Amino acid sequence: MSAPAPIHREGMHQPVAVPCGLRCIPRGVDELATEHLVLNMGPQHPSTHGVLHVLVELDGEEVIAAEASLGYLHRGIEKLAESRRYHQVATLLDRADYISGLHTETAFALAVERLAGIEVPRKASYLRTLMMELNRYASHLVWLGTFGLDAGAMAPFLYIMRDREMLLDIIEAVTGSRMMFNYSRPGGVVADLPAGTEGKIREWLAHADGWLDENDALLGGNEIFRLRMKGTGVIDRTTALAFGMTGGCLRASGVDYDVRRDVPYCVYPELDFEVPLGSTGDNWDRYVVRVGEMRQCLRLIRQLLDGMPEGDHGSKMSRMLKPPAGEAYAAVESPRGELGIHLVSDGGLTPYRMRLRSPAYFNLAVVDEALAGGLLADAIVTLGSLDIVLGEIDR
Amino acid sequence: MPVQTPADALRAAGIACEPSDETLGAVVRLEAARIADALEALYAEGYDFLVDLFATDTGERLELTWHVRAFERHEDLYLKATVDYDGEAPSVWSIHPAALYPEREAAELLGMRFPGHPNPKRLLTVDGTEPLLRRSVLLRTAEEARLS
Amino acid sequence: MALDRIAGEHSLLFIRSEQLFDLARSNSLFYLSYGIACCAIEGLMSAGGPRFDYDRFGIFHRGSPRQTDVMIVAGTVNKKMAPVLRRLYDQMPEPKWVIAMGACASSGGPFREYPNVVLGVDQIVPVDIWVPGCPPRPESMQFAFMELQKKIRDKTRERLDARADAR
Amino acid sequence: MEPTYAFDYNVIAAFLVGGVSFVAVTLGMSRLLQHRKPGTVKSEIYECGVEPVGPPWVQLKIGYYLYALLFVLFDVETAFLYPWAVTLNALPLYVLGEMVVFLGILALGLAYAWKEGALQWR
Repeated sequence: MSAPAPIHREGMHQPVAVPCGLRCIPRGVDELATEHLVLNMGPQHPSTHGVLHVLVELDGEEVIAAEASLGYLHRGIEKLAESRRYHQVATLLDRADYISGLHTETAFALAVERLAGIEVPRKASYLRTLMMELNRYASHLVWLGTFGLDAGAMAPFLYIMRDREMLLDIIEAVTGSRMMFNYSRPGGVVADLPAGTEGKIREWLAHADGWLDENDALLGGNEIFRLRMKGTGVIDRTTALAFGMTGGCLRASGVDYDVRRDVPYCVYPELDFEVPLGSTGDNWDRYVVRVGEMRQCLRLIRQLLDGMPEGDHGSKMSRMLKPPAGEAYAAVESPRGELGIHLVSDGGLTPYRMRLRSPAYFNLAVVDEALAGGLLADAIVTLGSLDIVLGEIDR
Repeated sequence: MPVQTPADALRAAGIACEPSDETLGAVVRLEAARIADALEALYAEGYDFLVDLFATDTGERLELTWHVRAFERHEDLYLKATVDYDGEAPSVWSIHPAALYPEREAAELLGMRFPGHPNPKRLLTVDGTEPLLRRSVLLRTAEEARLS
Repeated sequence: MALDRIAGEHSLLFIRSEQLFDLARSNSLFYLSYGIACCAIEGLMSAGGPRFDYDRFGIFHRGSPRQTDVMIVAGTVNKKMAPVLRRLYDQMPEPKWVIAMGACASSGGPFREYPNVVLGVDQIVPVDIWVPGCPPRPESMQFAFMELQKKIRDKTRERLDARADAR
Repeated sequence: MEPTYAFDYNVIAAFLVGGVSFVAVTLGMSRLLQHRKPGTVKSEIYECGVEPVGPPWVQLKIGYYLYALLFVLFDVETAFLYPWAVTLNALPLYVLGEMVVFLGILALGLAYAWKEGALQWR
């Protein structure tokens, strides 16, 4: 495999090709020009959250330029979806964004319902919203844990995984799987809440607040953590908008946009929740915005549990669904940002073309700007704060 | 100033376009070569956020879709243009830098070009892979996929 | 292995010393933290987490292939990832094993029809343990490690049989 | 057994033999028992699974060298402090003055380095 061409900027001092051991004195010791080291933060790296390959050009410890090279997990989810029936596509979409699969499934279901004009019973929308919020909390827990690991804090990761396991037990009880849910399909959801789930969720909710404060204190309360986060990986408002960033990263830069409130879907119009906002767009703001989102998540789950209606959960989902020819776009606020499914149908049994607008794909595009200028250690923390999932980036 | 429909704004900028209203929403079809000027005109109209850019193989031509959004008004607009296979469409990265990655991906997975792109390398597949999202490229059959 | 050259392949000294070291190796397997896709969240993060704790088996994750014994291929391997996987396998020190975790690594899994996906990791690296599941539950990953430990300890049986045949 | 002249040398010889044999045994055992299969790719540089790009021998910032130099300087200083501190109460008082002079000179060096900006990182 040919290595990607190294990034040579015009002003860069050409690296002197020196046989090992024989040092040549750099021209003009007083001028002391330094040469740039081109480094692979490659596919196999503990802190790239998957198989992201970033080519980093370093001057000593300072990152001069960075370029991401993707495709190490390109599995053709969009191409395979063109040969799957409408109720089978959810299996592929769970594997696209494998930390918050329910959001991708629900986005696809909403797109098909908008195209085919299917009316979803109220209970199904309630169940979808409840499961999406539980899934969002689990996804933010994974982010919080690995974000601590990137900054070097090993302990919070284990506490957070304990909370996440308890939450996954609940999600598994409802959907049948810890990660590949197949729960939300065009027309409704697969099953109603099994008996006793509400009790389990309330029991988990009783602990959740305390654990979140504990984890927040462990990470956010730590003075060194704050010093490392403030002022590093700054993505200002215009860069964020120009690169199409959405979700927590955009809100951290001060842009007040949340798909759940601005382009409401499911039962979000009936729920009240705030959208936390940052100001400068540095790593600390992204941290504060996401922890704020986690608190709002708990509030939402309580409201959903209280207002859960009775009724049919949309069990009659036909296998031979043939939406009319046409196109539809449905967006959902996934933990990473606006996740949209652009569905093109030619009236057949399988979608003609399905485009997954994945938030992490656009949040990652800013990596060339955000990493340049900082130290290498800050680059790793910035990558962690963007909360990228390579499954949905490479599709 | 009366709220101009995007199509009027484009016509004012001298770009031939015909709007249509489908289940998708406000769709404007126009000439692929004029997409850069169209997006510039729309940027002035407030459509300052590129949500997505992707290409579809419609059997005989490639249909490109630019999904832009007016951020304050939360209005979406879909610009569509058709390009023949291995054709080209101007790169719009100077107006929307968000288009950098999707253009490389569309160029590589559907076999077309975006002249003016600063970094036209392959994004997702290894050099020499055929354009996989074309209808002509078939998936592996059951026999091939069974542990060949 | 200098000892087998000196004391001979079938000598009891070599076999017994190797048995001792196999016992030690099987109880402290370090795996390469090389999570490709969804299996990584389940098999490396959850299984390494506090509930399905790997550390009880002496299994710990290492960042660099230079310090690992086991490579867990957790996810789909496509044509761009194959040379990287082969290079990482080559750069691991000698007594090394490979666990193909999940349907994707074993046979291409749900993405086997896509031409870009490699059908099964055993086309690239020799695989010791295949773990079914998509993704396999953390418990099945631990069962896989127990099978691997058995496989390492059985090497002594094989060497003793080879010694008996050689006689 | 009062220490005869040869006893001291025996002690040193024992230490020498003990040291050398410890190193020899451990390295020898590992060389004896290791599975040794050197390969071409195995000896190449490990860089996240991809071929390294560009030469590794590059001229780094001079700041790293200065930091290392200062560290060595003050490390040796503490090395001198230990024996002095241990035997301080058995020694006459003027030794304290000598040490203050020694520390003063080094503090002067630190102040100069600080002023010259050697500690300043960016």
